[in-house]
Amino acid sequence: MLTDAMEIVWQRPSSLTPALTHYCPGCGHGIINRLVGEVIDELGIRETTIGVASVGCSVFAYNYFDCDFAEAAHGRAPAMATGIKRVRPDRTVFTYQGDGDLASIGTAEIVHAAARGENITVIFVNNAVYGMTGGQMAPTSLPGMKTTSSPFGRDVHRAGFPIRMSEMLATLDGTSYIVRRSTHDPGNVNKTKKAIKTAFQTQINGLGFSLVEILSACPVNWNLTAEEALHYVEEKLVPYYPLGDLKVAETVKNMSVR
Amino acid sequence: MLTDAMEIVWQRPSSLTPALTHYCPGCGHGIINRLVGEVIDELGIRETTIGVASVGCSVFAYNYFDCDFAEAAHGRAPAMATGIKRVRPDRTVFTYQGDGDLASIGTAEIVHAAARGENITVIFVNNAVYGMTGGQMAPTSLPGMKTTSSPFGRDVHRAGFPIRMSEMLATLDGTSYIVRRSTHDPGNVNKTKKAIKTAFQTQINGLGFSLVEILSACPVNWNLTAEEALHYVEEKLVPYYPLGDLKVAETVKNMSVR
Amino acid sequence: MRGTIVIDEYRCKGCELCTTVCPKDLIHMADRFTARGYHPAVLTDPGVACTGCLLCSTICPDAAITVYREAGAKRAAAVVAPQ
Amino acid sequence: MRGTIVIDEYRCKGCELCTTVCPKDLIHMADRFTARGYHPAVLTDPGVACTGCLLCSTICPDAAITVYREAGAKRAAAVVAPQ
Amino acid sequence: MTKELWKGNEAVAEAAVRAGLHAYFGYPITPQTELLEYLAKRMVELDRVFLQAESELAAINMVYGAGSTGARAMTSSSSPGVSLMQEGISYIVASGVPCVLVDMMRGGPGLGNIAPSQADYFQLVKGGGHGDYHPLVLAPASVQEAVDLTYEAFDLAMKYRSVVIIAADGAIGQMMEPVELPPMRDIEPKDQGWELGGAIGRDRRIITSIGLEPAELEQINLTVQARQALMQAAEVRYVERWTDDADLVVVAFGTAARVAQSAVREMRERGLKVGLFRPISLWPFPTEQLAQIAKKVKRFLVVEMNAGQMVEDVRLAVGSEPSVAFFGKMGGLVPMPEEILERIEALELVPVGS
Amino acid sequence: MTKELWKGNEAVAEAAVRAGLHAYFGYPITPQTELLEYLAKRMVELDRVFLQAESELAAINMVYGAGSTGARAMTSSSSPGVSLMQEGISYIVASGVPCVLVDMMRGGPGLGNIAPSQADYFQLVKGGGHGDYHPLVLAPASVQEAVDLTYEAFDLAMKYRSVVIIAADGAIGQMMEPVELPPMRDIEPKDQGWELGGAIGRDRRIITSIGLEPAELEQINLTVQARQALMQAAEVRYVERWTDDADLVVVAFGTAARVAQSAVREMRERGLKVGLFRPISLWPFPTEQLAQIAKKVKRFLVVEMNAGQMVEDVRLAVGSEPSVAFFGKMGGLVPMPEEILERIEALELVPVGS
Amino acid sequence: MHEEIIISGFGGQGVLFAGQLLAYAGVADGLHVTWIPSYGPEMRGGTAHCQVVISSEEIGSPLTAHPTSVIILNMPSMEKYEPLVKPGGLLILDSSLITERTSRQDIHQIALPAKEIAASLGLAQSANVVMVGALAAATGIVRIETLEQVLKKKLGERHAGTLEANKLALRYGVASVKEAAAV
Amino acid sequence: MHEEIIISGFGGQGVLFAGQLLAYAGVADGLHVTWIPSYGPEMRGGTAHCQVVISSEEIGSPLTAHPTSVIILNMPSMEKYEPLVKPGGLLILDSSLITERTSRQDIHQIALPAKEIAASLGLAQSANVVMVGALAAATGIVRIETLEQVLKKKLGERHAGTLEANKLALRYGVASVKEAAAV
Ligand SMILES: Cc1ncc(C[n+]2csc(CCOP(=O)(O)OP(=O)(O)O)c2C)c(N)n1
Ligand SMILES: Cc1ncc(C[n+]2csc(CCOP(=O)(O)OP(=O)(O)O)c2C)c(N)n1
Ligand code: SF4
Ligand code: SF4
Ligand code: SF4
Ligand code: SF4
Ligand code: SF4
Ligand code: SF4
Ligand SMILES: [Mg+2]
Ligand SMILES: [Mg+2]
Repeated sequence: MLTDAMEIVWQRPSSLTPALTHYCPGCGHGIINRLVGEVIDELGIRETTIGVASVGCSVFAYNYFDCDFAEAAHGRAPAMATGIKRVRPDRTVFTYQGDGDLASIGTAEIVHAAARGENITVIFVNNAVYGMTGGQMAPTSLPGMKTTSSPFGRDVHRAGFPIRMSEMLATLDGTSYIVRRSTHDPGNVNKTKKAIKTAFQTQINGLGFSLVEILSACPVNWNLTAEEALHYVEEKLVPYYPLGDLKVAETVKNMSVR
Repeated sequence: MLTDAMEIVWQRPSSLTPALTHYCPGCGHGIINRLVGEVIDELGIRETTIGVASVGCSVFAYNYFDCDFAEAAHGRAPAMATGIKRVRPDRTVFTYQGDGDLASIGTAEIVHAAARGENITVIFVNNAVYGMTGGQMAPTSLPGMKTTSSPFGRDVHRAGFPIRMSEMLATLDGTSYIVRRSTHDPGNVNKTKKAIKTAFQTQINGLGFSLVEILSACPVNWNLTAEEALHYVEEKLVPYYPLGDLKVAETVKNMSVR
Repeated sequence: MRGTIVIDEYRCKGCELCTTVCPKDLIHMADRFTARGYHPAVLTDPGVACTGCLLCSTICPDAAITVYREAGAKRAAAVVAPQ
Repeated sequence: MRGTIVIDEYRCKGCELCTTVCPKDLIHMADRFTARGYHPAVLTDPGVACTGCLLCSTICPDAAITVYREAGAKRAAAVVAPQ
Repeated sequence: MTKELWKGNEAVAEAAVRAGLHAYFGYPITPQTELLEYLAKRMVELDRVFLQAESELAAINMVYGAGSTGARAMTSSSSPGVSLMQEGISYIVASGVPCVLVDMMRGGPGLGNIAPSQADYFQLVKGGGHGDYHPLVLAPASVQEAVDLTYEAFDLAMKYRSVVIIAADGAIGQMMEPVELPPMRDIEPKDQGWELGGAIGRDRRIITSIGLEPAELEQINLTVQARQALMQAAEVRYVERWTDDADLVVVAFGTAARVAQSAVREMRERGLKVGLFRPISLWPFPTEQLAQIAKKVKRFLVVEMNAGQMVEDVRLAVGSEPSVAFFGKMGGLVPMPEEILERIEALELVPVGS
Repeated sequence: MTKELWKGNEAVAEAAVRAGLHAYFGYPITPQTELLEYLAKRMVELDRVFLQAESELAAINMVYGAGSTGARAMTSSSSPGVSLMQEGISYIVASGVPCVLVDMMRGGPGLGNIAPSQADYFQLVKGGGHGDYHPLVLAPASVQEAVDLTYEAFDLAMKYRSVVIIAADGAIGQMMEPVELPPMRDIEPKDQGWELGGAIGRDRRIITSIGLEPAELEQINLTVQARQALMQAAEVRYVERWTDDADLVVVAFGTAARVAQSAVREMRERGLKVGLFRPISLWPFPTEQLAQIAKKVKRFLVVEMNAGQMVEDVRLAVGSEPSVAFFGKMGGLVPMPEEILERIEALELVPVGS
Repeated sequence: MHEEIIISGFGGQGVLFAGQLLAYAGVADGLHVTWIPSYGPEMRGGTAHCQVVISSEEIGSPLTAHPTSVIILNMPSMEKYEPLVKPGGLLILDSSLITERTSRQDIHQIALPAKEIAASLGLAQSANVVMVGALAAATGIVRIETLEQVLKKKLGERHAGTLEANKLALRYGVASVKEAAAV
Repeated sequence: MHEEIIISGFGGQGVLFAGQLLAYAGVADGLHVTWIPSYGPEMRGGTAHCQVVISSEEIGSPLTAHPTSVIILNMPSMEKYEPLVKPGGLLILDSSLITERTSRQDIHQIALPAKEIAASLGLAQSANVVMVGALAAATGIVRIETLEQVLKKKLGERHAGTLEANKLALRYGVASVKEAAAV
């Protein structure tokens, strides 16, 4: 019961536009879009941030963030962000990429942006499928996982093993902050937000390449309810993609945070 | 002094054609071509082997090996080899790739062939430059290394850090045998040969993806004599790219070798 | 601590996630459809049990929930969400 | 153990690597040019010191060196190169 | 045989299977994805090769490899994905490797949208990759025709050692129509004298596209040109309707042609002498046939789902004398019969007998 | 001002620097590499952005990003590398981002060779990527002209928010010629109303190529077409020589044109009325100008270093009445003046006064 | 005989299935048929629709700007397609979901409470089948018996249990047209 | 004035440099000039060559199939280019490296021991300069003084020590032509 004595303790971040998203009910992108918006709010960098959307369900991210945005070709967001950041090192540049985009077609671009230590932030949304095109197998789909392009379940002998991108990228000297988080319950959502904030701060402090991999639900393509989908994240994805800090450079550990 | 009492203990492998190579004097490709030829000889698989050359100084490898060969587009040898091997699983398929080819433009293809555990063998010749195009910086060029595209020495702040591909690929579940060897003296040459043999045997036994990274001299583009170039490999490359076994699957350790 | 929430029905997509996290079980789905064809979530809090704990707003994928608390509860503390 | 080598001048590119590894220092570069414009390596072994140790052939990038040993030296052992 | 309702994407996939498709490599992209999804099931059931590649770039190079062994290999995609294949296509043509590519075109340029389009005519027909080459490009106007052309495409690819492209669009991929499927063929792999497979009891073989010496590369080009000349001589395909006595001929391919046909039929019903010419082979283009028609017909209307691309080839074919009008829709818009009618009306034909 | 000897690749690089090049992204490929190498030094000295990308694919997308900020951005490559850029070019045009691409064409298709070629005319001019678009394509015939066109290219790119392609070849990239370089310009970045840079005190801006609704995408296409119409109206460039009284006009661009010019000059010396028409802008093509000439001239000979590509545009321009002969060399072969002379002779012109 | 039909509603209302029922029936009745869905991200959230053309002639365009019949299952679709129906054409709407009615005098309108009818048969999801019955009866483009056979085939073994109820739904649709005609 | 020159030898014999000397001199003398090297992997091992065109007229093709002059520094180049020289043209060869001579009656031949001459000046690498001197003298296409200025500029400070010796090498080349002419 709303009374005069009450004040707002949480509301929609002002870095998000009022636009309604096209995401399905229960989609993790909704949560993650919001978290990025909150972090941009808290850091007060809306006006100096340039986002780069990828091709995937988040392709319209530029409609949802109230900052300058570019929409990259499928997989090439890190290259496009590199082009932007090199010319505008004074701006905060982030990419927002799905797992098909980043871990499949865009493998070369993310590996090299990381190796170069490009001073950008990558929000990597891993929902273990190609959401936008209708739930095909992604490089991140779990062994045995049934998708529209692995109708008998992912057969690792034919289709290979899922790629743990964060572990792989963490081997590169150029990287400064690489962590994996999840969104399957409010506590993890909050941890994710903190990581996103650290990643942006890494960039703002000029410390180099930062990436937050976020496990995220795609209820529609998993054929689950939103609630079941969060359980799936917790029970299936997290064991295969352990949460934690894959790489935190000393410089990042020691950085002064606002 | 050749006498009647003498017999040949070493001669040019018969899996190599009589063609003269176009490699520069002292080029590591010459040694490595020969080692592959020796291994093919020893395993008796010349007739059942299909090679895939990459774009780089080894682009004409198909002229030097007396077996079926394809010449791939720059960076795409692992994809082309995948196409061949999937259709002809009964054949031994190997790629022969330079570091520019494999670690730069072909990053996505090598990562995914490895992640899929493609049952092919990759001979990865790391000479820390783009040899064929005249010595530009490669992803593997050392920090501070002067090349034709890093005239002031590789500046890691602009151009990023060298990539240790083998370490990176070894993080992938799909890989079975990933090792790094060198060619800077006869002892190391012999170790390299042994690794190449193990890699081919890994494939022959159906054990999945094998890759031998080989540190190799490019005297011409390093502006060194052939002898100095071997010292450079030993003194500069080996410390940055430590020799050793990055990944040897249990199945490979236990395989019966001919 | 006393709180409440306001659900923006225009944004709510009826995913039901908020209903699964409310420790007081105060949110339920309405039978009716919104203009966009979803059953919206509604707060049913006759006992004024909502603490403004932020769990529902934290999980909501559509930023559809605004959370209020009685003044006096320290603001700063509120903005930093619970771990 | 006695051995010798035969250098195929047609293949030799004069890189000099063989000269740097021969433990007996038996290989040197000729002054003349080959048809392809290189100074070829030549064996100079007046003392019959070559052991057929395979070091030169192992490092030669052009597979230009054939190595011989006196029969009796076990063949199999010879083919497996030294570590 | 009774016809069954099939979705275009799935029917094309099944036609390829029946034509002996040995290996498929692809990457999801709307409006082509059901083709890949269908094969994900079907090829595995048949124990043939299905592989979802990491990208279109990888897919075309996998096809390059599989095709190098003489196997019937295919990939499919839609416009942006096909742009990523241009280097690979150029390599494949240069080295004479047969393969089939299905392009379910969508709206461009850029990310564009997923609606049907014909805006990649130039890319497919003129050679979007580097160097001199033209793939064999076949444009179906119905699901049945897509099936028939796909079925035949593999033989054509083998015969001419060429890339054969099925140039369809989102409408044909997504549409269901009654279809009669061709019989399942067993493709016996036989030695064709060029394919890789291991040098057992024969000289080694090489698949390459290099000719370092210009004279060498000229030879490679002459071989490519010679194959193209054979295709030009034997593979021109088109459909003519009501052109015999026509005052005006509408020229259109694929989906645009079926829409145009509705309009043309209506015109005929109104007693106006309008004909339809539908190129099926976009390359080789039916230049001669159109030139013949142009001897009698002095007005043409080209209808395309783009800003005007095939119209250049039509103009080249009919010469400068006839008038050639163009009507196009961009951005994934499909023209409606009414719109085409309007354009024809604007050309003011005189009804028969008046 | 005295001329200095410059190698084409380096001269083009320096011209770009002087035109205010802010960011360069590229990947080595012969015969273009010296351009990249030159900038590796020069840009770093000037504290501007030089980055060797991991591939041409990455390079064009980096250019896309840099160009999105309104900066003068460029990449360069040669044929196979340009094939890899086709998707990116399509995106860039669709979203109206200005940039410059230098293509030092080499022999294709496939890996081909590194010799000079013009076999990518179709790719560059017709749009090798998906969707309806034409970049502005400028073809220099000398190092000086390459410098001048590159210098201007950046302004043109900005003006039309288009991709501008310098379509040269290995000969122009590798050759040294005396050159007068243009002055160094200081490019003050000024707000152009569309570029990204942070939404400080203004509404956010978006660079995108999506139009999910066909009507939306049609709008994007109409914008692209409108920009193209402006270019067609204002940017047609060509050189005519001895065409006034010509019985035969040789049409050629770039390196082929300078070879042709030797042959034409010799013909004139022999008293034969031969002229030369050299398109500089390949797109927009000088269609009108050729059409004018075709009113008087009834014989054309098109010379290209390919199997015959621009010849289609020439035919479209001159109509079906004049005869249009073609002489081409493939595989990286450059025609020799003697060969062109022979072809002209074969056309049996009558000397002046006879 | 030539019908250009658009069926439109929210995703999940069985719009595509309804179109396929008609398409399969058309094939079985020996007619020319095309069916084309809305596809891709459009499906998320928004409306789904499909277009079916059934004709005794070869079919030109599978797409239509001015349908001869529409089946409308939600409000946004009503707004979008009502104005587009060809003069003389037919608009069928589910009156349990849509309160509005057309004011056009040049088209026929059938409003029937399909969702309620289906619910009364214990089939929450079969409003679409009711509507198909109505369309078939009103246009005569396919035979009702054929539709029943198609229903049987499409429901298959997995949903065989609902076959009879679905047939009833179909017949309700048919009947409601006859009633309307009788009025 | 119009010369189409090919200079050809092994990589490392200064073939490209020799061509540039002529090209720079041509520019300094106010002539039209093009210089184009062989490039790319061809350079590895095999022969290197460059083509220089110097002319009082605007230059068409920078490439020539039939050069008016060639400088030949090794045997393979002799085999390749000797037959191509234009009738009336000039062939200059380094007789210290090449034993063969042309049998063509329609071209001029100058054989001079350039390598030996250079070696005698303590310049192992300057046979190319000797040859350039000979070509300039024989064709008159550029002035010897201009070549000396170019030499100075090109050798720069790093090689300034060898300037005088190189000038001598050039003059030797010039002189050898005059000798030949005197014979
Ligand atoms: C070159 C190219 N290939 C394919 C596509 C089709 N496509 C669009 S989104 C997508 C995958 C998206 O998956 P992901 O990155 O995981 O994002 P999600 O939708 O799951 O968030 C694909 C393959 C495309 N647009 N461009
Ligand atoms: C698409 C494309 N881009 C660039 C090139 C030019 N190119 C040829 S080889 C090469 C690099 C080779 O380097 P590496 O792989 O390290 O082999 P190396 O020559 O050092 O053995 C490049 C960039 C090409 N052929 N194709
Ligand atoms: S398909 Fe999956 S990822 Fe895409 S919007 Fe729907 S739930 Fe989200
Ligand atoms: S350039 Fe380097 S890698 Fe290439 S052949 Fe010469 S030495 Fe070998
Ligand atoms: S704020 Fe907490 S208590 Fe209140 S409704 Fe939300 S989850 Fe329930
Ligand atoms: S979580 Fe948000 S969108 Fe989902 S039901 Fe609750 S309020 Fe609605
Ligand atoms: S075999 Fe051994 S001893 Fe004999 S020459 Fe070679 S390196 Fe020297
Ligand atoms: S190592 Fe081989 S190529 Fe090198 S000098 Fe010795 S014999 Fe010749
Ligand atoms: Mg995903
Ligand atoms: Mg290398």
